[in-house]
Amino acid sequence: MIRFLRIAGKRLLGAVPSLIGVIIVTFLLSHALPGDPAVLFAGPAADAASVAQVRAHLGLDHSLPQQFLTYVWQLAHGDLGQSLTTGQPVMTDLLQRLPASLELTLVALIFAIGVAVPLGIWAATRPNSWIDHLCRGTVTVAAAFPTFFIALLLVYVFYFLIPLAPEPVGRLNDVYFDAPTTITGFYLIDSILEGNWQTFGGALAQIILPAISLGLFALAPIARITRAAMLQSLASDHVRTARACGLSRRRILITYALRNAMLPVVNVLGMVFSFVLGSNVLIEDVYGWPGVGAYAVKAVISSDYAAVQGFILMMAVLYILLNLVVDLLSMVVDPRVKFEG
Amino acid sequence: MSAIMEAVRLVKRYPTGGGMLHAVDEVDLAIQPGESVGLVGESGCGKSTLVRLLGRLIEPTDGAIVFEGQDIAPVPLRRFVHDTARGRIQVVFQDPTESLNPTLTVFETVADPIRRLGTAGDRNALAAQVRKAIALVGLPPEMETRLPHQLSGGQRARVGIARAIALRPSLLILDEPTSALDVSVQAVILRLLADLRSELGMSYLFVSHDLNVVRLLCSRIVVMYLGKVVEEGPTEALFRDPRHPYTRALLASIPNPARRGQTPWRLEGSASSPIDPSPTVCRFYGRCPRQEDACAKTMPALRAVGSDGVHRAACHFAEETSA
Amino acid sequence: MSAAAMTDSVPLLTVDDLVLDFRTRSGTVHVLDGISLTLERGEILGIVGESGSGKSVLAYAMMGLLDPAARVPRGGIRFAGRNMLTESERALAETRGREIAMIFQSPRTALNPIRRVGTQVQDVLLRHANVSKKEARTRAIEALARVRIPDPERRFDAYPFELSGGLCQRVMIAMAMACNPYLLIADEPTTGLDVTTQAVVMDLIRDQVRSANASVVLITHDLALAGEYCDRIAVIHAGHIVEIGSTEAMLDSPKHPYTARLIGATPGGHESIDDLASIPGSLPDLRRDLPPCRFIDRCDRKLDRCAVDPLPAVAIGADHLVRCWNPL
Amino acid sequence: MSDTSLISRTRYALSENPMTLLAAILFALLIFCAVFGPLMAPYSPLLTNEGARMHPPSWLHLFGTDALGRDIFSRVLIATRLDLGMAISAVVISFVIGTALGAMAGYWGGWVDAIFGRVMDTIMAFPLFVLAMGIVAALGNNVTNIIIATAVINLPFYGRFARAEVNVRRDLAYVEAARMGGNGAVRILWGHIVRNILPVMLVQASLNMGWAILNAAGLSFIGLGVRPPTPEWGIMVSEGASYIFSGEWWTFVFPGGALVIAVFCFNLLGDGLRDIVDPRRRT
Repeated sequence: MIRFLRIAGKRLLGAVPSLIGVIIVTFLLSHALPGDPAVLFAGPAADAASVAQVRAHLGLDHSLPQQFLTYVWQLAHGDLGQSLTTGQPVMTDLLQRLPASLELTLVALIFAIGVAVPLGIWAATRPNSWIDHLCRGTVTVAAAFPTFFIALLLVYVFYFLIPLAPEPVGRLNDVYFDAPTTITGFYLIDSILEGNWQTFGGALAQIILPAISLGLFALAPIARITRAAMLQSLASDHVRTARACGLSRRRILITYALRNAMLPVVNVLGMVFSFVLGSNVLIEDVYGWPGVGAYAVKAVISSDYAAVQGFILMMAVLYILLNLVVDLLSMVVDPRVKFEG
Repeated sequence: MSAIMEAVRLVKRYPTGGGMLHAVDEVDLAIQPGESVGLVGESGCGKSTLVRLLGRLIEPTDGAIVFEGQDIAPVPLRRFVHDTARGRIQVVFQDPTESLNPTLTVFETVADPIRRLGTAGDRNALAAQVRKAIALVGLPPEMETRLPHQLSGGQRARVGIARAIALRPSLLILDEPTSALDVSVQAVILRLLADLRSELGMSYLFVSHDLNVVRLLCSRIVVMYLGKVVEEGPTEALFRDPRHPYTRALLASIPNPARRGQTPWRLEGSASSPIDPSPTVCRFYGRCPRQEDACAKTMPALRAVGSDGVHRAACHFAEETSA
Repeated sequence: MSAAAMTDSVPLLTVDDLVLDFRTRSGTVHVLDGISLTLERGEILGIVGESGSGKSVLAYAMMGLLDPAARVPRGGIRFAGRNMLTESERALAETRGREIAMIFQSPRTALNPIRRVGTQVQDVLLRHANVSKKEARTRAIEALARVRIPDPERRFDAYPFELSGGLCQRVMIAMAMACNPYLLIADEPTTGLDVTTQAVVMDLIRDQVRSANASVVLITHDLALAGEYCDRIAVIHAGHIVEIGSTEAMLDSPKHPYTARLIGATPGGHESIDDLASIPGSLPDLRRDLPPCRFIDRCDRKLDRCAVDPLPAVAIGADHLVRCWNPL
Repeated sequence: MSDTSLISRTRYALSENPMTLLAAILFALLIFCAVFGPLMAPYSPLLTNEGARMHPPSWLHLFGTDALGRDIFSRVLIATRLDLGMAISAVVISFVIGTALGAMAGYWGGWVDAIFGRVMDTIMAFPLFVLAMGIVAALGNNVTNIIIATAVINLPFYGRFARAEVNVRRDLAYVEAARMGGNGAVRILWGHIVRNILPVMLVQASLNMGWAILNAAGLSFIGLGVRPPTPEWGIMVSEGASYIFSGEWWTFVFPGGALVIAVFCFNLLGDGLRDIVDPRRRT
């Protein structure tokens, strides 16, 4: 356990360079690129004097390293600047919307893992059977659908054509339901904690379609790697040993094959996270989801720089944290990682 | 007679997380012209590192490598690659499958070193040299256009040898050249190597874990243990009268039907760590059947044990002949 | 099999005229053909052959661990009253690890890399020995101690990557011998190990099975190794057992030209490189239609009938059988 | 790889997985559309027609018309060149730069590798689509910048792959043998290592194409890069999305479908190529 904590600490430190890199890149994206942010901030109608004023106000008249230090100083104080569109601090805006996006992302991931891992195992235990081909075909097709397109299709089919799903108006249709009091910020969890099953049902109904839209693309990588890892594991020398020792089929399949196959699966989760987090941007708007993704899209269109920058930074930090979790998870699964670390 | 290749206090250390790994530790080794020297030791004893040092594939940490009268150790690898000496020291690698570029034909494989280092002028001269090398290792000419995956294990081994002798090196280092082959093929390759040596007058440094193979091919044997040479001497003397306990254990471990049912003393456990080993403790301490105080206090030096002066061992009790 | 090899009791293992093919995309591979042998209790039998001779497949067949692509058109394997080729997977699983066990080459990969080695021994005991978890642990530690693993309580919790190859092979032996099986099949157990470690591991295998009065089938390419440790040796060439007999008889007066060549090509026991014999040619392509004698293309003693008549089984002495029309 | 074995492996891969053949046909079709699309389109993609707004699919307008009365079939057809062009350019850029940098980092190691690793880590520290969005937002809203952004986020993909492949080969016996034979670093890297990993890298590129298409289309969908009225699949889906609740499905289904087919084709093609080039990696 102490060893685990020590290595966890080491990994946490290992994320620091990534964090520094991320901060530098977000800074460069706004400060060191062609185009004058002052002109943008001042708006299209501004004259030279007000542009200069804005420039001084934003500190853009200082040297680049100086601007960077100011930027880091502000970050350290949780200051991501002001949003032009909402007029609020970007930090406030993002924190307000983050739970919605996180909830959606996590539900999508659970959906993807919950479907893809069993599918992959199933296919691996019957390689080259029709089941295997069907699985492979299905996930290949699923992977070809752009997230935003699948989102539209699902709304069209399950709301417009066959009204099974509720109106895509965000996390909860406030005509019928009241939002649960904020405890975790996740409606599904908060409503359970409150014991408000009606709200839970309402929130669940709202989240199903967007979660499927987000998770569908992730099915393919997870299912494929599960299948491949499981096949490799089943064909490995140590599973042969387990069979030669007469261990039961169940024990061989679960303790000897599956546990070993989970390693590569855990490793692709990082990539899947990257995708699912990024795709929030594409589908939140379609479902009227009040998350950071929709916020970022609006900010991009209205050239709200501070907001875009804050969003990118927040997503990167989130992603680094998620990867850290993946890392720790793989340590739990594989003792070898601990010793290499 | 001056040695064709002489390593003087050759050292290779690698930095690792826990300290310096002493892969090769102050090794002296001389190979005379036309001589065939066997190098044996367990895996991890540093024999592969020594091969790479002498073959000039890695830079030594310290020491000299005198080849044909010149110290080539100070020449950086980057420059040595184009040196004329490069062609005169060649290595035949262990796994004949891994040592051939899968996309090159037999002809291209053998022609590569001639193109880079040889003197072949035009296309025809090059082809003639390649064909000569291919013929020398006993491959039929129609194999020229084959790719490695179309060859048998024995044929691949022959291609590897043809590539190494194409430049007529004076020293050929053979790194376990037959360990991946079946006995029937091994026998053929060993005989081929013996023939090539007398035909081309090369010196051999023959690395193997199989003492029986070394015995057949080499006139002198060097035994390594944990980065150090622990015993060296003429093959017959070493087999008849091993002076270092490790050599004895090694000889006693060779499978031998005549010993059926017996259980001689076995060398158990594994070697101590090669990372920052104590300079004052015998490397074999801890595994040796007779460890005495002296073994933990001073590192035994390699010294002559026989009257001939060529049989040398690094053990405090090397003078006591085995029963 | 010669009648003399049979004792009063039923042999522990009988392979009777076994024919085994692999169906592959490039045709049917005739891996084994007419394999017959018996194994008595307490006996160590070496099966020696070059790579591709079918010796490992024979070992797997004995365990009932055949690839799904394998077909057995003829013959059978009986072990302790069971037909290893026709029993259900469930029944075979009961037998494996309890009555018949196997160890493999490259012991590091043969052990589960992310499971503690002691737990892997414990798994076998829990499965077959009908003991509590705690008891299984105690017995697993005992098993590790029996194979002379130093400090077995501590090593119980080690992972394979923390142990040397030699120690991993000892763990494998401990696993295999944990339930005192009647038969241990060792498939090239020392390939990749240092020669000193090889000697230790082989001694250990021999001593373990001797004390348990178990039998061993040792699969190896090294005739000298088989010679040191086996009571009897079977030489296999391209899916045929060409000669089988007591170790002395096989090594001192080999009857099959292939055995003789094999002995001649083994580096030990020769004074000069010029004495080292070679075996011309290579194993035949087992996908083709093969002549009755599969050594015919490599043989310098072949007769006309070798290409026509089915292989004979010539008994020489009490316990020595050669399948050749023109034995030495 | 000999010709015979390549042919036999191709035949094997095709018989084993007939979808690869379908992919090859689709690929040919896509390339044909990209090259000849503008010549074949029945209408001008920008031609608005007040009298033919929101017509459902018919023989006159195979895919119907949009809110401005433009022929969706012509627009989808003509967009092929732009969508594939963006993806292919991005993949080529990241393939060439990524492979070169990765191979050098893998071969030389040391500080070259350390810097390379840091840069790749930094790119990978972002959710990739978010980074692409940021790059286009910062560099400016045009097609070139979509290509640059897509190339940048794909860079680690090739870089790391090439690095790993070179790294395992750098000390292989045949590479050491090449060193013994007097080959310098550049010759070894190119002639003996990269040439051997090129087929596998190309498979990666074809697997990556689908993703690059999705990425470029995704950026247009949220309003970055390509601007209306340029015909582009992502933007057309985005425009059609407004009519989802009035049931005019053809406005987004056809351009979306084109995207699906293109991505599906490249994914299948990559799988098939992998089966041929590198059967071990098959998943």
